[in-house]
Amino acid sequence: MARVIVDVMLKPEILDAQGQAIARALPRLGFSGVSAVRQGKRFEVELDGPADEAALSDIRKMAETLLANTVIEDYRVTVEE
Amino acid sequence: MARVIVDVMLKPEILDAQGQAIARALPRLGFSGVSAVRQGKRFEVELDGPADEAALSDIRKMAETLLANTVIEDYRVTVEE
Amino acid sequence: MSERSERADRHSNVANAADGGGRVNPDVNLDTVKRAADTPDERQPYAELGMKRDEYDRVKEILGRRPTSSELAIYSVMWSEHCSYKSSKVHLRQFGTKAPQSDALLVGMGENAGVVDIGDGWAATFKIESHNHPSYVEPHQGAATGVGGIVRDIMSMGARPIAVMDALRFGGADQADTRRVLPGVVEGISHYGNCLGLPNIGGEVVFDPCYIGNPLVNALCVGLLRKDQIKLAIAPGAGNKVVLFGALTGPDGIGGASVLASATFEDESQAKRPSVQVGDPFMEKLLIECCLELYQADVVVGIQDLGAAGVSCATTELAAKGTGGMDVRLDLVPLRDPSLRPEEILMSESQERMMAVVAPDDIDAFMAICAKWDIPATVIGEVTDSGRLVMTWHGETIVDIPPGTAADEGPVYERPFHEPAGQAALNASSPADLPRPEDLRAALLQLLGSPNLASKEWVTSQYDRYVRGNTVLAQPADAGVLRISEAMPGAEETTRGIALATDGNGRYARLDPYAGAQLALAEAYRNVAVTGAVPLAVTNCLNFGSPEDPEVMWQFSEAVRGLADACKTLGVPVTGGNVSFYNQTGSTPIHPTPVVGVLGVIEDVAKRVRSGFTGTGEKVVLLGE
Amino acid sequence: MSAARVGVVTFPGTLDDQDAARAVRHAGGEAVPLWHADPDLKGVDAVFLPGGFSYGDYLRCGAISRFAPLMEELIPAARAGLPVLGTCNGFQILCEAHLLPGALMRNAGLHYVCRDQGIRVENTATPWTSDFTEGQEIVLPVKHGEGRYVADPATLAAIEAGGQVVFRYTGGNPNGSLNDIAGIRNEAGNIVGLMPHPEHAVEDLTGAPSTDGRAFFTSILKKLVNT
Ligand SMILES: Nc1ncnc2c1ncn2[C@@H]1O[C@H](COP(=O)(O)OP(=O)(O)O)[C@@H](O)[C@H]1O
Repeated sequence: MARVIVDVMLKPEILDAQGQAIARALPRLGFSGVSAVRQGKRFEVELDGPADEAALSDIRKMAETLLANTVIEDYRVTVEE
Repeated sequence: MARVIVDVMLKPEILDAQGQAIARALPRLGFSGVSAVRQGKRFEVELDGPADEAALSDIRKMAETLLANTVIEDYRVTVEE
Repeated sequence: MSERSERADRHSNVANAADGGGRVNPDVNLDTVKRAADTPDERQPYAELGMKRDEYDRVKEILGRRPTSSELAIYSVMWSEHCSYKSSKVHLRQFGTKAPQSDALLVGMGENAGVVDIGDGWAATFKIESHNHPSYVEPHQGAATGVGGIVRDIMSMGARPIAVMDALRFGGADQADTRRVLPGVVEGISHYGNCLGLPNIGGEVVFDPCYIGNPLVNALCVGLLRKDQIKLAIAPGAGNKVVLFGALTGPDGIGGASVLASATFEDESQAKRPSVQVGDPFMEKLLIECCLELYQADVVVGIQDLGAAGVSCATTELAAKGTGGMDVRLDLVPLRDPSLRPEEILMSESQERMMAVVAPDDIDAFMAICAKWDIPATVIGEVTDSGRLVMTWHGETIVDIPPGTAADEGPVYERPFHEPAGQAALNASSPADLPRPEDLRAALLQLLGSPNLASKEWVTSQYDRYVRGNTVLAQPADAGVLRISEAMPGAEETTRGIALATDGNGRYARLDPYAGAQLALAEAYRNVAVTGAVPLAVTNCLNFGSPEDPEVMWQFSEAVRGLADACKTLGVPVTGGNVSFYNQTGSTPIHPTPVVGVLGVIEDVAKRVRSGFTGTGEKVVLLGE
Repeated sequence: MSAARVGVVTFPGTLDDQDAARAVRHAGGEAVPLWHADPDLKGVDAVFLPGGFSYGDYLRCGAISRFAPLMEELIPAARAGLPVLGTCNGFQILCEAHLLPGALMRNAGLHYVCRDQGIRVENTATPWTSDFTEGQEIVLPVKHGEGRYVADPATLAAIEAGGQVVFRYTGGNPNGSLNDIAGIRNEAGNIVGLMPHPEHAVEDLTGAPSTDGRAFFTSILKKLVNT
């Protein structure tokens, strides 16, 4: 019944074309003061049971093999309170 | 120099084809105990200045008009510590 | 710095472009030409960069001193197998020496892509290239950037790209890694090509276990241009400006050209794996439209795309083919990551970049067109008649070389070759020795169910075959056909069309590389001919194992000999292509896989012939033996 | 009589603009190029928003384009009755600009799909569909990765009840659209958006194996000439 969040972002050295396109559009839309935008993915994973160590280790494996492409992306797992 | 996070998720009533495809694939990959997965977007917005009320109000407007399509998506703005 | 370069400062439309002063610049470690002369015995990592001892010694001989680290970066990428064709050159010469006389050939091998005359004042340029190793490491980005790279080659000839094709080889359809590689590769080609608005008019999908650790992703692009408007990669005219335009330079695939393209996937090389290149098809689409407008405005003297060896390749090749010299301020290269060192800038494989040579009077017009398309553009240097390529970094000279020695005078190897040990036994085993199937129905069903014969619609339905509205034939036809009257302004009067097909068969080539290469050509040639088009020219992508393996080298030399002989017999010249070596897992090479593309012209495209029966009562005739 | 003038918009990353212009010319109209950065509709009588990947389709398809200077002119003009047709990316832009209800999402199959698609014409009371007959079955190419039409239940019920569903997929839904919706119109009927590509189905020699797309262009030209 717990919810675990997996955030997946491109590694810093990888070109984030999406983020750049958004950042370039902002001034045109009247938003100033933003120096950079990076776009990534957010996964909300609902567990049947608690977010105990076994479940988290499973989720880390899931992030590593399925949710993130670790050649170009980093991920972070957090438990939502 | 602050970083603000905008999380954008589909509204609960909208079919999340990507999240469902992941949830369906999990048992095949040997993961059990997950009841649902939802996939959304995460934006990391770097500000030139501090994340004060004026900046946050700007970012909320940006989320409302650009980063999220409020016809199908909800968003949440948080300041990263 | 000279006054000249200060003027260059103002010629940039890039916000935050390096201004020569604002960048973090930990120059304590800067390896200048002066320092290189003063420290002749400093150990340099030439071996780690894929260079052999004697190659390194030759660089020292050329320069009369040890190279600076920036110079080493340039020579190591330019002399890599990928850029210098050092193992294949001696064989590829046959394509020239055996070439049939052809009036249609406007630009032959050696340029970014060959150009052929297709009549009525129009010309077509086409080329096929591999992106095999990157597609194994990261299937989506590897395949996507493969399409991006070949499209830029075509753009750099002065043409509008008008279609793409893709010839793919994967491991067995039921092998686990094929599940990872195939969808990613198809998605990468689909996303990049579709985003550019280039119809995909054909290709191949072949499964064979020999490709499981080394898939083949060969992408072809064809472009159209007026016969009198061919652009070349040259930099003539001292005083002309050198402009870098397109995406910013980041740490993409650093060392890729020498490490990725010439190493195998054995474990120790994984550690050296550089970050992969990531493509931005949106930027490339803008770059296409921007280049076409630049050509239209006639403000480009010479142009070169930035491929595997990035700035190193573009500067050395442009300078070598022009007046002979070039001054470059490397610190003016606009960066995505401000911490990049000069060596890294020289080796970066960031995508969607081009380099142009522009007359000083045309610079303002050039910059205005780039600004219209939102394309960052920066003057980074100037053509000289010094005969030297000189690069500075914040005022210090870090490169001073004769550009031709890097671009054209790389090492050439006559690698030893001999017939593979098992070749005779392999050929002795004949299908006649196999048991006859007892149940023909079961045999037929097995054939129909085999992935190599099954419908390829899962792949082709992910490609846009209609965009730009000129596709006359695409899947399921054996050759793609395009009309050209509406492909570019001014072509309205012509009724002509072009036809293209790619073919190859690694299993035939394994049994007999000489005949296998010829069969690939014959099939592509037939596929073009049956549409009603006259085959005019050939491109090829030669996918082989390691050239250091004499058995592979034999396969290679036989395949090239076979293809050159067949081209002579059929009367079609090879206009360009690509060699991809080191396609192997451990010491096991893939089947030798020459993939051949043929381009033909049809005088009245409305008369093209479709495949398939179109009505009852038609007579069926079998031609040939 | 001067030809009716149909504006064809080009954003950075638009791909089907030349096809759209060609289709307008084939039907006897004048195609007027409109550039995203010029806030000027050049006095056109109708506007075609063609397909493509404007701004690379980054963020969401059509999300960035709808803020283009040209759109600042187009949005009020469309609200005031200017006939506007958006195909594919153009449809996405119209939804993002809230000129049409609902949104277009990633195909349910999660892949880009290019195929010749059966479509039923459900509504001919628009300036773009008057040359069709209601219930007519046609074939047009679809080619998109994000064409799944969605709307909340109330909106969906309202557009169904109000005759705002203009096209439905037949013979298999390519993307999982709700109610097989392929195209819709606004309440007034002057704005139409659809995922399929009429501009790729106007010639015998090229494009899809049908010329069913022609009726879009003959419809609008008749309408413009007669008013
Ligand atoms: N990778 C690909 N990209 C584009 N088109 C392809 C690809 N693979 C196959 N096709 C096209 O699909 C059709 C069927 O291919 P295939 O089954 O290999 O036909 P054949 O056996 O007649 O060569 C052909 O038109 C071919 O060009």
